[in-house]
Amino acid sequence: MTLAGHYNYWVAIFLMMTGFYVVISRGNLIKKLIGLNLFTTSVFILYISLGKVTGGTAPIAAPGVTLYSNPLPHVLILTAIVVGVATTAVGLALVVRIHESYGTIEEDEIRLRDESL
Amino acid sequence: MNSANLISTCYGISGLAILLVMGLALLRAILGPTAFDRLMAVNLFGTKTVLFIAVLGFLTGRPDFLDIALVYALVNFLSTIAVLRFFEGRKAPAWYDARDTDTQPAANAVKEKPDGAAS
Amino acid sequence: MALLLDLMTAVFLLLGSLIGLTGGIGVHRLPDFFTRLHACGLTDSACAFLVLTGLMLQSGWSLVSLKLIFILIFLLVTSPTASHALAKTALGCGERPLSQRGTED
Amino acid sequence: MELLIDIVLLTFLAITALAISHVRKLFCAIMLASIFSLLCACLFVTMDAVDVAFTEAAVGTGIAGILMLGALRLTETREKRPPHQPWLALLVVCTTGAVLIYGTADLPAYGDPAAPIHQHVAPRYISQSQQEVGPPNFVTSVLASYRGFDTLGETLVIFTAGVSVVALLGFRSLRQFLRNRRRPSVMADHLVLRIVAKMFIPLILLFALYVQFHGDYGPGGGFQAGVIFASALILYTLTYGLAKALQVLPPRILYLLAAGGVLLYGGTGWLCVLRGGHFLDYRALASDPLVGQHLGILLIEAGVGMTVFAVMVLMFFAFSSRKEPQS
Repeated sequence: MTLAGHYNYWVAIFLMMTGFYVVISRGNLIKKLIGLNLFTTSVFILYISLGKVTGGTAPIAAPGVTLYSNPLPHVLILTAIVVGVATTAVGLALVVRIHESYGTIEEDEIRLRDESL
Repeated sequence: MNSANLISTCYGISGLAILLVMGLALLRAILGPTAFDRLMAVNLFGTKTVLFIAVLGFLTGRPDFLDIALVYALVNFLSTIAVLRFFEGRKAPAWYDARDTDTQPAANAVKEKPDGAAS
Repeated sequence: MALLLDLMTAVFLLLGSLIGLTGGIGVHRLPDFFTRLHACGLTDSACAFLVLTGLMLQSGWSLVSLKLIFILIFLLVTSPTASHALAKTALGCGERPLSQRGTED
Repeated sequence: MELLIDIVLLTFLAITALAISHVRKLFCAIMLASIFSLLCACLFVTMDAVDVAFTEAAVGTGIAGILMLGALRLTETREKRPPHQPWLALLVVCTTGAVLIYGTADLPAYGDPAAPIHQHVAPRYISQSQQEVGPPNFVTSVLASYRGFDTLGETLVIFTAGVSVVALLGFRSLRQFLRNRRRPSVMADHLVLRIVAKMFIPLILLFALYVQFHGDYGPGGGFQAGVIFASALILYTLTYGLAKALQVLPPRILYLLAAGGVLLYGGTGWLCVLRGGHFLDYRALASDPLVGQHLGILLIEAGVGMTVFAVMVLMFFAFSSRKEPQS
């Protein structure tokens, strides 16, 4: 286990945990969504790091190149990025509706409003 | 020093220099203080990303992926316009916090107050 | 001839990096938004022009050069436009340059 | 050299993430998130994932940030101080992180060619796909052909997300919108911006077509092209106003495009079945299997492009046609 060999994974996990922390400790719904995005992106970084081969190049066939990085994680993550943004948009739409009916996007204020009804 | 070596050293140096500029822009985006400073930093960061990806392509010997840099140039412009569009017609609105009142001299904070009160 | 091209590339790339760094330091050190925008806006185009031209000299007449030219044209047009729009919107939103602070109202 | 760049980029990412969790102004957080995404794309390029970087560029930086700002416009802009101390959350996060880091000890070193992930299907994709499927871009062959069924699912998810956003936010019809319009045309005084936008929109559309059809040979494909098409339209909307954009592309056409893309994808699958193959087995589409594969990939990429374009534009329209709250 060396620094250069595992630095990518450690930073990916650090980013993941930062996103996780934002999601569980912040009350603001938009901030939570940003944290969730952070988490997703760190998962992408972890996957792509696993697919890298030292000395390899991008997985597009070129004359004279024999060593390519692994294309499979790229495919999975490519679609995941677009799907991630689509689901974030659904989340944002929900937040907008919550703001319209509650007048706030802070979690505890929403709960207070619910209990007082 | 032969010339191929010279060229790849130059790619390396300019790549690192661009990274350094990106770091400075990142610092500006974190420090602010106004929303426009952050937007400008993001814009600077975006153009430097374009250059970085172009240089990186040459550094790794496969320069045929410049499409990505082209998309960046486009998206960077688009997002700058989008943010500006949200500022449009709002005179120091409360919602975007043009200034951190605690990091700015008091004179500015006083000037901001009437607008904030009006909205 | 090839050596000359390589030397020119080196000069262009290093000069571009130097100008880019100047802009970066300017953005970091200057006192208010408009001066910082000036640093960033001025160096941005020059840096992009020099670096991309340097790369173009290396790639010769090819699709890569064509793409580099497109990127260059795009950056040379959009970057000043973005700076202009940024400054204009900032003025419209009540941000004032350092020299004019306190003279209004 | 590459290792150095890698480490610097990762360190920047960590700093940005810390700053995002720390700032309380949501606008600032969104700006930092867009820097985060730019950094990620640089990192993806250094790790050879050019297609992923392309998608992250078009989607993560452009569309995601714009949608976030759209939501911010309709809600609040400042986060309140959280009511309780963050110690418990911090403890949970640190414990989970420690466990995960302990887990990485068993992972193969970064870039190790002997790692298990490189032993199983990847060698086949790399060595056989050009004979079996055709395109030099392995990512495209895997995405559209080997794992075509998976991609159909992803396209459906995007379609569903588009439907949900429209269902949640609704849509004021064009006539209503024109009647309610009080403010003068947006950005009317930004003459320079309008002219530059006018100059570049056709070029962006052309570039989107290039990305759509060049996906077999380089980075690109339906997902990315759809988003670039959408960004051309978003640029138009931002500079000329929503009313004009709705006249150019009414929601009804967008609904058709979104559904039509999924239909084209699924229809290609069924066409293969009708011609005697398996679902999404493009070899059945033509007498020469390679020609069939090429045709199939072309069709489904077109379907993906249509759906992604329509859904992204619909989402943007839905957010920007919503009335701002009066506070």
